[in-house]
Amino acid sequence: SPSTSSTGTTEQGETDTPAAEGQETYKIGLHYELTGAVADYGVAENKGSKLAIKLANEAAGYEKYVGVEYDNKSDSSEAVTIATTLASEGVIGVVGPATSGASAATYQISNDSQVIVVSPSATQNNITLVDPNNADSDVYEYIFRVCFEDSYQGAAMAQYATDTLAASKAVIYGDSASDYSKGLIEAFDTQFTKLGGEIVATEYYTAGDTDFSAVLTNINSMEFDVLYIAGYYNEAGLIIKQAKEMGIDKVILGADGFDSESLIELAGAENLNDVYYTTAYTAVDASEKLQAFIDAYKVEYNEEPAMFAALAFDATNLLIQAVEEVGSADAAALQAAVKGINFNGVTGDFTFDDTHTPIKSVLVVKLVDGVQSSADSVSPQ
Amino acid sequence: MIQFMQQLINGISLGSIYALIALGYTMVYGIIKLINFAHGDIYMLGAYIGFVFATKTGMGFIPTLIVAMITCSIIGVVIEMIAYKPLRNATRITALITAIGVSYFIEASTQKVMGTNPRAFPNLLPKGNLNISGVVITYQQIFILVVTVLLMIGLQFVVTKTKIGRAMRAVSVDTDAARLMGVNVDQTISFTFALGSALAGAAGVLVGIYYNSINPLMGLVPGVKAFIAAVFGGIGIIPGAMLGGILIGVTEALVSGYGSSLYKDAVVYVILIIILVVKPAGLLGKNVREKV
Amino acid sequence: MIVLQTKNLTRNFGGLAAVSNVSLEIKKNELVGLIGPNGAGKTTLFNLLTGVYEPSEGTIELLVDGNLKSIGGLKPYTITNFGIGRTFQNIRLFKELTVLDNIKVGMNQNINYGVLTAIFRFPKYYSEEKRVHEEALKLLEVVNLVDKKDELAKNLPYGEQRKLEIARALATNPRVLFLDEPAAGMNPIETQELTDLIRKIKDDFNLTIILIEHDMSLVMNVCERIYVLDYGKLIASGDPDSIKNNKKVIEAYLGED
Amino acid sequence: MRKNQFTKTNLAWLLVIIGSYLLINVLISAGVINKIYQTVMLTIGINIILAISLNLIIGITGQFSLGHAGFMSIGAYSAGVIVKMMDGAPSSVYIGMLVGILISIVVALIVATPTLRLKGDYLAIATLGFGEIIRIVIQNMKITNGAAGLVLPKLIDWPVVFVFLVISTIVIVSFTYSAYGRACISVREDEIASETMGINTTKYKIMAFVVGAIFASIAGTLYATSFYVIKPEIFSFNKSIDILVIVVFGGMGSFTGSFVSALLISVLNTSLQSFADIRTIIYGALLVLIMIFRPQGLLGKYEFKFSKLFDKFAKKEVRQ
Amino acid sequence: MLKIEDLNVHYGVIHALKGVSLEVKQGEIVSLIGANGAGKTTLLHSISGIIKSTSGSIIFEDNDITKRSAKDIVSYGVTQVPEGRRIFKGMSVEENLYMGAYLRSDKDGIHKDLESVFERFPRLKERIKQNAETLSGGEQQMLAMGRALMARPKILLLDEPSMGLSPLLVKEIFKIIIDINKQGTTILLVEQNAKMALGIANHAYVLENGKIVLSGLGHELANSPDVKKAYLGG
Ligand SMILES: Nc1ncnc2c1ncn2[C@@H]1O[C@H](COP(=O)(O)OP(=O)(O)OP(=O)(O)O)[C@@H](O)[C@H]1O
Ligand SMILES: Nc1ncnc2c1ncn2[C@@H]1O[C@H](COP(=O)(O)OP(=O)(O)OP(=O)(O)O)[C@@H](O)[C@H]1O
Ligand SMILES: [Mg+2]
Ligand SMILES: [Mg+2]
Repeated sequence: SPSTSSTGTTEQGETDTPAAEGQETYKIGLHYELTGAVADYGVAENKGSKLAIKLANEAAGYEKYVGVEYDNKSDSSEAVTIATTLASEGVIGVVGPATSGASAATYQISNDSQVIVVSPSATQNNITLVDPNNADSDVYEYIFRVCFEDSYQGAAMAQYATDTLAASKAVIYGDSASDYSKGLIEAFDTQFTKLGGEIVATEYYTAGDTDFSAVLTNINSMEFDVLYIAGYYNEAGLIIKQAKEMGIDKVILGADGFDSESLIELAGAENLNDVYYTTAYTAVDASEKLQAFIDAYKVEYNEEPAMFAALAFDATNLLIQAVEEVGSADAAALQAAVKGINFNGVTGDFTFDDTHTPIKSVLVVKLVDGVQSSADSVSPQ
Repeated sequence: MIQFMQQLINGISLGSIYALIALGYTMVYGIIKLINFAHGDIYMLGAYIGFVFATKTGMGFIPTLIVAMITCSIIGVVIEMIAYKPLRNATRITALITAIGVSYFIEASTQKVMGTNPRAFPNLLPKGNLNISGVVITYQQIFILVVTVLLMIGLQFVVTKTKIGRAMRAVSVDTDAARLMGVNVDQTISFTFALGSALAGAAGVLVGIYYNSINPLMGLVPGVKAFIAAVFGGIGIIPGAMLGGILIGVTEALVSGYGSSLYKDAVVYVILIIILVVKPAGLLGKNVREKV
Repeated sequence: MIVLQTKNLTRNFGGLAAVSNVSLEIKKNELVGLIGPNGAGKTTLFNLLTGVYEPSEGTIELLVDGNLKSIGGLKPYTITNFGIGRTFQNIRLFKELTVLDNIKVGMNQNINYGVLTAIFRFPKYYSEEKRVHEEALKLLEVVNLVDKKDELAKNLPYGEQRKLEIARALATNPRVLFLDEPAAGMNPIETQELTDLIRKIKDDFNLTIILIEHDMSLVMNVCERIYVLDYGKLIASGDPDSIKNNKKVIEAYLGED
Repeated sequence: MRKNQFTKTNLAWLLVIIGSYLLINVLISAGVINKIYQTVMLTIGINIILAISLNLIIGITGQFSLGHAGFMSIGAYSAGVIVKMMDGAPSSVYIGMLVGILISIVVALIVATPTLRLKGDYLAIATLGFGEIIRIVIQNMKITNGAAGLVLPKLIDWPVVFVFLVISTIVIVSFTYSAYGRACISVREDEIASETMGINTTKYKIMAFVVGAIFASIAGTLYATSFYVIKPEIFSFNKSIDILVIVVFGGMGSFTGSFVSALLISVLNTSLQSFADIRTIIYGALLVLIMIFRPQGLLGKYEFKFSKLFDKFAKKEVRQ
Repeated sequence: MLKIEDLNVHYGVIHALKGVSLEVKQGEIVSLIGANGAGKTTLLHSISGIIKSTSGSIIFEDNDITKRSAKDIVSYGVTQVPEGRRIFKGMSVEENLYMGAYLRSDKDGIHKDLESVFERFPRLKERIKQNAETLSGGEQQMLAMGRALMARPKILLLDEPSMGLSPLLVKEIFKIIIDINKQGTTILLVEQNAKMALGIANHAYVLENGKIVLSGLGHELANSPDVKKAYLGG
């Protein structure tokens, strides 16, 4: 069956062999933004998750894992209902949603009903804590994520800009309505200043904008070394294109929001030189494991996987690995297994820290003519 | 000074894009008083149709534009027949809700069929720019502005000077009286939609080329901005839409350039409200006191 | 006793002086007619007197508590509360409200309970609503519409809509009543009934009435005095007989027989 | 007979309220209403409050407002901030609600005074603008934690929403069926005529707008304290559109309609869940179809009233 | 020329016309009188195809127009001056007149007719570019008639052309009607002003509650005691 077709909550596995009598099956909730404003990310992650399940089922030889799909329409109150629904459907864990806002809305419910959540891309600072605004508050026992925090990435890029690129003046350009963007901006700003650099200006756009010429004209008249674009590829691609066409030839920095084929399409390969971004996922010097994922993904969906798909693939596999280790659906046992996991994923190898956030190194990828040419590992001090 | 001129150019070219979308919006409104929320989505469809046509056939700008305009006008007429025609006698808010339904339908269908990720539009127009003592204008900017002005003039001509235009206005004032003159009301309204949708389709292709990026939700923001532009100028007034669009574009550019880019949208709304308080029917709208 | 007077009242629309230099004096309990060709400015004059339009020049004074008070340019609702009621040339009923509720809206300013009483339904709410209901029914009786009290106003035949408008105007408890073409679209029989109604309410409600009408059978029949407007200017005034024979009026308005 | 609150209809309503409260309780303990339905009930309750308060503004007073989400966000954020300050103490909900109401009143007055002079679509756009300005301000304030929003504990459950639903309904319906409501309706029907009836139209427009804003704010507080996360983007103008859809769908000017429609739309939404990513397509198509077949909304202007029912009974008895 | 037989029209449950039959001969003026809500406008709207009848037939010059579209009916030569004038607000006097000639494409003919309308109504010529909305009531009525004449109708349906007009204008309008008729246009006139309507009619009908209750020659009806009592006031 073509796996791109929508399956809804029809609990359909990816292999054709249904579970026989006596064979264990496990349900995994796939809770994503399949429509609405941020459907782009949710849909990519949904694909990654479904691929992971499919591969696991192939390995098991029967339909051992069943993905239960839900769409929250990019709406956080829908996410609450779905989390409640999933908790009552006996899933062993949930992967998703893609964005921090919708994710945070589900955590208390899932945690209280002892459903493990592995968030692929909830990058907001401290979001796995009961009170994200208070770094001292408790961590939700059942909530994990496989991505690193906005502040971690932002700081890493500031470090790299200062140490490796020898930048001392930076301009920041980000999305005023996005928590992701604002988190990156704050971290970059703090670290860059701490290292003796100067933030010349901080400018903002709104998601959905397509014309950035006014701000870029302004930026063009400033003295600076690097331009840090804190946002996703949708806008970043256009910003880079318009900046280069305007003659801004400074180094451009970004975060994992850059990681998509679309960036190249939108910006044009010729404009993607001297562009660096932080990520946990790169195809440069791909490991065997990663290459296998990329190949499988291409076969399945006929397109290159982006970071979102890779993160969801990891998040789903992490749950599956825990189940394989525990061998049962016992919530507490699974939780312990996840917490103590030593995971080798396509986005890196890691264990969890106290806040259930992965300890993995940040990679800075350099683009040359749109192609990832090198990846350096950094960690902020 | 150069900087200021540059920002002005930036604003005008952004504004001409808002205006381009607002023209069709305001014309449809002027004739059938419907806030066609789906207009922005037809614009998006225009971009996708152009995208598919250009990438599949490899043809150039003019054929792409024509195909997008024709297809969009057909889509517009079909939407009108299915979704709006049965509601001719309903309240305007009812028709508005239907338009919202149509908008959801088009957006989600496009997401489903074309995928949710942004696509790069093939570049069908020559690149290059003019540099007038430091102020840069690209050919594409000039092209879009010229096209917008020509379309505005053309549209204004059709509506005010031609027979079909007279029929359109007559229908908008008094449908039954227009019928008594022998006007085929359904055909006239279909024509209005065809025209408005063709304009949206053209806008989709032009914007697709200009920004090189299209996605299924690309109609949302410009849709709302075009609506605001139309209201700014006086809704239903064709030159008003142009004026409103340019004004919004220039405001955004100047606020970004000289104020804080953080508040560019807020400032647009503040100016909008101030203008409406001073001129309750928009800039070019006549504030007629109802005759009692 | 003068209840209403205007001095040099003028209203311009663009270049057009719809009402120009009009000075009137209306005495208590008079029944005055206002006639003139189409577009002479009669309705505009009503609109000025009731606050719908602001005068460009001139003054309007109304007898309030024994003194003449300037009301030019005040808001319509203020003027209504000083005791002026009106009907409209193009009927403006509250179409989606029932006949009874149309009257109750007219009585709104005489209802005495606060928002909190309304919300928490204190006893005062019930007693006031009861009073209003009864008074509204009484007004409907005057115009013979009690049977239709629960109909939506839009469903009434034209003639009854006109009568309902009169009753609604009475509900605001006016001392001066303006009627704008109350007989328009009525046939002679209906017009005759209307004539009787106008006389009756004038006496029963102790009113001063000013009416605009093109139906001379009505005007010449009920009006004690008539003003004639042409091109915004007052061209004649006097009792019906003198108006009938006034050359200027015949030329501009009545036409030769 | 001395008339007071304890009329036959009021007692009947009281019975309905107590009855449904008990019924829900029974259904919950019997397991018929599970956790999911309880969450859905919260959404429905909050949506009804939003819808009837917007209905007062649009359906009753005829003022086309697209800024309702702005007032909802004020209530949500007031509660959010105060809940945070008070560390989630139960009383923080109500203090937050009160603060939200006060701010909403002030903002509603500021919004209403200049904009309510506008008509129709111009008013719609101006209120939309105000709603967006409110959102942008919240998005850039420190205390609201900007774009990231606030993560809040769940502090209320369905009984609280139920109580506020009852209060909102009583206040708004009593307001509408009084001299004040009649004045508002007359404003909707014909402004010039109602001015001529001695009605200060501006005053009544503002009144309806403020009352509507107060309840939108209350709904916002309830939302914030039951849905864990508030972010500025939740309260964008799309939210205002969603509320508008409920109102028009149910029938403009019919509160019964708003109830039915909020309920149906939730049911629709929940049952479409199983269609995952095509449910928005279906929802859009259904919206068009339903409006074509019921252009006046599900219930038009119909209002359920016990008094009508009693009248019918009374007539039957007389006949017998 | 125009023959209506057993026409029934319903608005939802309201039975507005109950088996109306009526005939208008070439070159005549036929008047139709009746109280408010009798169904006069409904009848004219049915003839013009704005309202669809439930049963019965309308024959115009051997064409069955009962089920034809409003556009076809206009093109056959049936034009209406609607109740309340219904001029196109926001359009100029000239544009309104051109709307009358909407279905014609003979430029020269249209131009000639425009001149003759201006001859008949010199006031309209003075106001040629003025927004029709700002015309006085009488001027609007002239415009509505001029607009209808621009279609070169064979039969003109007039719905209460004297409503709201000053006595002088009422006389003028009636003069114009007679004049138009003399120049060869057949006329079906609906009026509240029964006295004048019967005065100029060749034939007349009285409509009550959706039924024709009386018919005859114009002057006959004018002298009928029933009509006098009900419509002429004593
Ligand atoms: N709001 C307005 N804007 C522009 N012109 C107006 C307005 N109101 C009235 N007029 C003009 O003022 C003049 C007087 O109009 P008004 O309605 O007072 O006439 P009238 O005497 O009542 O005529 P009728 O007997 O036909 O009702 C007309 O030329 C009219 O077009
Ligand atoms: N659109 C409509 N919907 C429902 N009923 C209608 C409609 N139009 C007219 N009616 C009803 O049909 C009947 C005939 O109305 P019509 O307008 O034909 O009367 P008329 O003789 O022209 O009266 P008038 O002298 O007031 O113009 C009336 O009872 C009227 O209420
Ligand atoms: Mg008048
Ligand atoms: Mg009629």
